[in-house]
Amino acid sequence: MKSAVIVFPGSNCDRDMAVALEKVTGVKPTMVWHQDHDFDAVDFIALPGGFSYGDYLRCGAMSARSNVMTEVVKRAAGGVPTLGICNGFQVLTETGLLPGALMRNAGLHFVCKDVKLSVENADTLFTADYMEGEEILVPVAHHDGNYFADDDTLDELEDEGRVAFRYLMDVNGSQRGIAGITNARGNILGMMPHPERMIEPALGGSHGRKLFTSIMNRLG
Amino acid sequence: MKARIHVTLKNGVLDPQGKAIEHALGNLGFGGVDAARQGKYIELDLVETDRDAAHASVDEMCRKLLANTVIENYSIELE
Amino acid sequence: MKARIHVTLKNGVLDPQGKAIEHALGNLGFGGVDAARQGKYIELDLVETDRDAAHASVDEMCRKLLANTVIENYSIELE
Amino acid sequence: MQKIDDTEITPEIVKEHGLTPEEYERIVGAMGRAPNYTELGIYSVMWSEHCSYKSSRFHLKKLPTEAPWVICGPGENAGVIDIGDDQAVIFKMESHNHPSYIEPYQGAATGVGGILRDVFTMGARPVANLNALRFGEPNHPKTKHLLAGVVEGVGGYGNCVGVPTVGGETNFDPSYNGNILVNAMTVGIADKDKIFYCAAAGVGNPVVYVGSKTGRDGIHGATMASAEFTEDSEEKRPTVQVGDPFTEKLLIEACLELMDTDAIIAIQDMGAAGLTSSSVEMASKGGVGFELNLDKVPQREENMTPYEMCLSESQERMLMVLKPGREAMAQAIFEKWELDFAVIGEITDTGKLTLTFGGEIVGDMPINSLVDDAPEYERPYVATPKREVADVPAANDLNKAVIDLIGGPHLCSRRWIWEQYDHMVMGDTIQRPGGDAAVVRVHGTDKALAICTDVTPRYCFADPVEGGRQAVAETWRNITAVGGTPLAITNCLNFGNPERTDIMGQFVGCLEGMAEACRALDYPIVSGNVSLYNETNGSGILPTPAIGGVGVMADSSKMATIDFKRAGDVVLLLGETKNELGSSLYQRELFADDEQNPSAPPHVDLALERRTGDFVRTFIESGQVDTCHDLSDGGLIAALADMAIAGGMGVNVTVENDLPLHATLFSETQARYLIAASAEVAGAIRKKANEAGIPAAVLGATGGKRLRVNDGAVDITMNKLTKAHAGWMPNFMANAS
Ligand SMILES: Nc1ncnc2c1ncn2[C@@H]1O[C@H](COP(=O)(O)OP(=O)(O)O)[C@@H](O)[C@H]1O
Ligand SMILES: [Mg+2]
Repeated sequence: MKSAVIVFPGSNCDRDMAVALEKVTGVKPTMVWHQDHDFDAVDFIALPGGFSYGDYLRCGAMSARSNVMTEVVKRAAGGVPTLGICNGFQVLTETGLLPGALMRNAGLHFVCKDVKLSVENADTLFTADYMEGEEILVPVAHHDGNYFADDDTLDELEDEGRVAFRYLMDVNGSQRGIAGITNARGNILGMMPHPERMIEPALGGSHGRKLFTSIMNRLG
Repeated sequence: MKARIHVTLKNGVLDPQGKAIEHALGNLGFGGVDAARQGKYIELDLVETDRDAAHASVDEMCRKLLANTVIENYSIELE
Repeated sequence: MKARIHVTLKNGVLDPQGKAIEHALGNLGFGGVDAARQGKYIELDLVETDRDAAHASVDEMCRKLLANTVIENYSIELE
Repeated sequence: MQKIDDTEITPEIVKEHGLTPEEYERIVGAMGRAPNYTELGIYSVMWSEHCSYKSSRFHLKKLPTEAPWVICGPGENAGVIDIGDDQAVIFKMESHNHPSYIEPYQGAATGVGGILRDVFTMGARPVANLNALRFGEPNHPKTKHLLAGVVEGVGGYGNCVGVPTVGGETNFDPSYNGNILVNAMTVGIADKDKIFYCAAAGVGNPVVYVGSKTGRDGIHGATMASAEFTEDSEEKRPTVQVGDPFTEKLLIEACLELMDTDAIIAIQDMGAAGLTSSSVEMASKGGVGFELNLDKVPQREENMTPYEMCLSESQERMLMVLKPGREAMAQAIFEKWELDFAVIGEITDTGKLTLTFGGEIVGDMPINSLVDDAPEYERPYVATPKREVADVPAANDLNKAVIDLIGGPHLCSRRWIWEQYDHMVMGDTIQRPGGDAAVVRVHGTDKALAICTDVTPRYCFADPVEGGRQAVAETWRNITAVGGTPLAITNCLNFGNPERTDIMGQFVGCLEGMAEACRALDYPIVSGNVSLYNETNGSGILPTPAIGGVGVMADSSKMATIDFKRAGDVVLLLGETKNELGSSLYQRELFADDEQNPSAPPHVDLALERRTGDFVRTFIESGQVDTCHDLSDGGLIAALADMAIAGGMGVNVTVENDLPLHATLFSETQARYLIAASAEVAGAIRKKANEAGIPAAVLGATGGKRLRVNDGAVDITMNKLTKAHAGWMPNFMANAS
């Protein structure tokens, strides 16, 4: 599986993402600097967490309009599996690849802690190795993870099984406890929690691994 | 020319910052605040001198970057 | 009564947000933006109907909570 | 239009710059003429307490700074120690007290930014941040606001740059009501053969400015940091600097990228007193002169004067000396990261700092006079009087006393704070906040660093020498308790006005105790910072020499944590408990001590400390012990409670000794650890302890849902205890603005 991790100025989970991908899949991803928009064809694209462009104006707003994202949008819309974690999720909503928006946490504080999630749909490219309804523990670390979309959009997401992960506790005020969603085609996942931070017992658990094995097992 | 842009949350979008302000004002003993909303205020210094051209250009800036129209409205004043 | 409050950075205070916006607009091909500044815009719905009393009270809210007067200025409009 | 500030130098202007008439005469003598306004400004910051250490230098020289593993001790931007495998750890702690009181968010944020720069300027990638915080009493009207702002600022900066904030400490005491302390520490890792220093060299070599543009931020910050607070200090507001962590993140990456080449001869961050102190320091260390063309300095604001440019404390800036011919390559790197880059001058052989502006020379000062002629004061002092040993009575209700302490401001969980810090980014935090020391893996290896900060200011006040010893010993113990081998420390010496003989006595006493402990524990001081004049309207803070300790462990899979892990483990206490309730938390909270004449704090027996700690560590390193906690504030019962709460299981113990029960529970005798292990391992440890002459007592066993001591003399449900411990801070901070 050939994968790329996109690096924006201010990304800071890019290395963590690369380490997790390499540890789980055995293959080192290519790091793609935001100005290298004509990067090689890959099987999988990851948008890491961090504070791209300082998260100024709105989280993910400026990266979503960067050159590299024009290319990522083209490829993702064309079906290349794409994962956005934390800031990556914010970027995906800002590009419109995923619906809704991520607003300031209801508690207004940055929150970094392990949270319980349920796997709402185990029939996606990203969750196939989990079981439907499985409870997992994965950390969050964000200031703006409060998922918002209008009711129609929310209903549509639920009806189409596009809510991939849901918080089992109140973390940030997200509508309907949404922690991660996919696009209609199922090749794009955005989520606020950080599975790449939970891939070995030394870090507090391995519940994040299956997300990466799911992708690897489906993509080979 | 100067553009003054207000970006505010759409009706129906929950505003955690506004809520927090309401709450904090209450705690500080300021009664009589029925509602608070927080938005952004952006000022741009433009080279453009033609009002219509400036308005069109700022409007495009808002749609493309300054506002997230999924959740936000914007308004533009030129001076 | 409604109060509209603008909170902006004092002159000379570093405005990383404004700088970033300027930069991003440039990258998006919007030329002709000399400077961008970002501030906050707050709307309050007040029970008070007397203008002077309202102004005094909002002014105090600004000093105590809404603006950080170490680095920010504020202005109040009532309507 | 270019503007030179040619304000006339009057005695008032000299005074406003924090210089005494004698100091001014000394400047005139050194220069052979009267300084102009710009030069006066430069002298004033270089000779400020903050930059020159004029009151503390004499005593700092007495601290032990050497060990075979020390690569670079105090004097550079940060200390450097060898951790084997051709790697080095670079670390330092620094204060940002006054700015944080004036503007808590930006003050704390820029404090974090500043200490990060001290570390990556030497070639290290920062891997961990810590923060040692002291606030006024909880019910003081400003405390909540300051705590909320500081925590948000520390997090706002650290989270954005992507360096985990993994630990720290938080105290409350009325002495900090008008003068909070915000001490930030950064730890970084570098290749041993790629460490960068600040000594400039090579006449004609380019002096390069990188990072953010210069504005009028924080002019006089360095002199403000050295001035006592008065009511009207709040008027000094515009001097507050605003940080931009995004730019800092880019600066880290750009600097590390350039450091991978061979282009840099010397590099120095622009900290307090910005361009001035960085260039003077680089020139002074290298024994060269600098000529700077101020027109070339990237400027954010219009019409800046030379005075303003030289004294600005705009953040996120660095100064470098490059090898000739490497400018273009370096520029390309900084442009890639969208940072300013400007060649602003060159090295000369004049031994002077020469400033030009608009084609004129606007400053010309001998470097050695700016540095070496700075006054050094051997200030008179009076040693703190010896205190009486206290006889502290029993509490009426032991259960209530335990709950009040565990569920009170001093011992409650700090989770509310550290959950606002990204403590996991970089993927190597293997012991998160909440334990004795944070443990951060050396990326890509099994090795790890153990890091913590400690000081007990009430001990330092009661007995500075004991307090100094204790602060160093506690970090050593906390590192040991997780299984680390303590290697070296940094420090941040926060004291009141050194011109008062009693305060100076505290300073001298604490340093004496620290030095003794460093020697006894083979635990040198490699970097640090002094913050004096921490007082408001004449009332000083408790003496607070915060210590940041760093240790290493070879096999991080053997690390110990404080939580009880298995029901039925035997709980073993190592070390002897004495009746040492003087200046304990128990005494202070339950029986108000005489504020001006507190009772004697626990004695620190450094030899015993070392023997006990080394003993404990061997069992952790060998993988036999995975549950360990040292005893500190709150004594035995607080440590038991911590372990039980962290493990989510109760414990039942019986203590047998000659002391009254309340002394057994709350005494703060030093050099003690609690261990939980299988009966077999516990038995073996006890046997070895007997042989080694270290007191070891089996107290009881883990399990159940209650914290029980001596058949119910203390009996609290874990539910109640956990709620009290978890609840205080969130309840307190609810509705903070
Ligand atoms: N300001 C803070 N930031 C991060 N962690 C903190 C802070 N204050 C306290 N902690 C954490 O809370 C725990 C308890 O602190 P403390 O009581 O000082 O421990 P100890 O008694 O072992 O020195 C430690 O893990 C410490 O790192
Ligand atoms: Mg401890």
